[in-house]
Amino acid sequence: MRLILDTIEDILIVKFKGELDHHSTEEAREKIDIWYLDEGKKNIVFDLRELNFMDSSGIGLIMGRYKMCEENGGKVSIVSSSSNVIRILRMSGILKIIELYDSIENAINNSLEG
Amino acid sequence: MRLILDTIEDILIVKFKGELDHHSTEEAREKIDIWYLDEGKKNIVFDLRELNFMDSSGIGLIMGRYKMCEENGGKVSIVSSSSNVIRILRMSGILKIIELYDSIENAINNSLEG
Amino acid sequence: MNNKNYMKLDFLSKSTNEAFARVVVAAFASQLDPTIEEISDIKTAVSEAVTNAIIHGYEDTEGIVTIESKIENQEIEILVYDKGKGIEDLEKAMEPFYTSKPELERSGMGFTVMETFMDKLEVASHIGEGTVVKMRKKFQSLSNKE
Amino acid sequence: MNNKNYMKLDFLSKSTNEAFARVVVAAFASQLDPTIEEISDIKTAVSEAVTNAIIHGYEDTEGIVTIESKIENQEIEILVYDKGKGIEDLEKAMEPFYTSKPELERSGMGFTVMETFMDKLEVASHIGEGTVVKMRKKFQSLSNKE
Ligand SMILES: Nc1ncnc2c1ncn2[C@@H]1O[C@H](COP(=O)(O)OP(=O)(O)O)[C@@H](O)[C@H]1O
Ligand SMILES: Nc1ncnc2c1ncn2[C@@H]1O[C@H](COP(=O)(O)OP(=O)(O)O)[C@@H](O)[C@H]1O
Repeated sequence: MRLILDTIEDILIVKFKGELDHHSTEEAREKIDIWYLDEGKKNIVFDLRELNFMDSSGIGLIMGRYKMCEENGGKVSIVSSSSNVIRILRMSGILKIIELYDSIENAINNSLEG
Repeated sequence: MRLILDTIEDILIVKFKGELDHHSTEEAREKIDIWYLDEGKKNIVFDLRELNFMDSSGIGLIMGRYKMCEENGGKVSIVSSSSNVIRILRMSGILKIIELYDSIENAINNSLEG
Repeated sequence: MNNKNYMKLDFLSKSTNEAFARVVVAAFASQLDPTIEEISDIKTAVSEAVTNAIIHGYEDTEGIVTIESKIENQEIEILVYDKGKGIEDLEKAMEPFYTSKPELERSGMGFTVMETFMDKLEVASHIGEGTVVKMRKKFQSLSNKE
Repeated sequence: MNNKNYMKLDFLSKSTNEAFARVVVAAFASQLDPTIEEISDIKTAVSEAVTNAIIHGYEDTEGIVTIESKIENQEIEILVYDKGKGIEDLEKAMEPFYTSKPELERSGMGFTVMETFMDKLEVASHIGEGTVVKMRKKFQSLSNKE
């Protein structure tokens, strides 16, 4: 798994490439939180377009960031078009509270407005 | 492994794609010999350019065809530019009796002249 | 065609081996000529079971995780087991969203994922002895092609 | 970094499993961050040992082939063993070009390939009990990058 972190205004963009499992969430979690808190960001956009595997550990990671953003009055969005990733997101019920986009631009614009 | 058989004049061109091991030589041997004998060919060119794995079973296969061609007064040539494949060909001493080419055209032209 | 096959893999309960376990099972299942979705289902289910063995069964101490798999006709059977701490209340453990490790940000979705992505799931566990997860899936691919 | 790791794989002595065995060992070795050539060396050596177990050890009857592998620091150790017929004259067997199965078009190069592509090769065998091939290779990749 490769983790690429970027910021636009008050949004932290978290991009994963490859496979997101328990091992790789452990690596990613701390780095994401340090960026989010140190840079004083409000919202997070998860860019999962180049993720070709995710299990329920990924759900746990996203839920954890959702709670962190909520406490800061921010919101979390997800960008994905992979049917495998979307299937597990949907199964977990996470899409009832987090918006799913199929383009990164829409996700960013919506976070900026919010 | 995928086996592609083709003929030009008295040459049988044997192309392997993928991985050539004991399992796949068993599959290939019979098909090659049937074509060679049924079509009354004399020479064989092994096109190994798209082979990304070969172990000593491949050496056995080539040596067996070499003997068959020799009995028919024909010759065998090999086309390859993969360092892994060439390493194992060289190790086996097979390149002392079989010509190695880096282009299929050269191998064919040389077989036609021979 | 007799496509019966069998394999058994032991490995250390290290989180780096989660990806290794997925590759092994995917390579073994590939002889059934599965669709991309079928392979993805199996990889996900195995990933859940192996992760559970590592974090819940052995709680990050060193132990051996075992995967046993059989192929017959168009069906694959996969067993994942550990000799770790075992599960006290299996019914509760299998409820969606239940996790004993919320502090590790577990989602409690592991068993639900295995159940959804495979055709059949059976779990047996004994405190102090370990846990066995048995899964089966029938592949549609070949029969569809015929 | 503690990169110690261990795995053991059992599988049926079917020739389709030769490719499977290569994928498993390559995936296990990948944590050492090997070069393409190092991976190719290991795949070739494992392919030779596994093929020998299948065609010479079990002579195409059904048996179990085992691969055991340890990683420590930059070194991988790979054992391939069978409980097949065993080798009578080990010295002769290991000579280049010697094969007991010329009728199967074996080249007699298997042991020579293992010896050349790995750093160390040890073979032990007992008639009627089986054969163990033990190989080691040190990976240069990481230390070169440092
Ligand atoms: N191999 C195991 N050994 C011990 N306990 C387990 C094992 N697998 C699952 N459990 C228990 O079952 C619970 C639910 O598992 P699961 O649905 O996979 O969710 P999660 O892994 O997210 O906690 C775990 O929190 C744990 O208490
Ligand atoms: N696992 C094994 N069990 C029994 N005999 C073996 C085994 N491995 C090798 N041999 C014997 O050693 C000989 C040489 O092996 P090798 O160098 O790999 O050449 P090849 O496989 O081409 O015959 C074989 O022909 C066989 O007689």
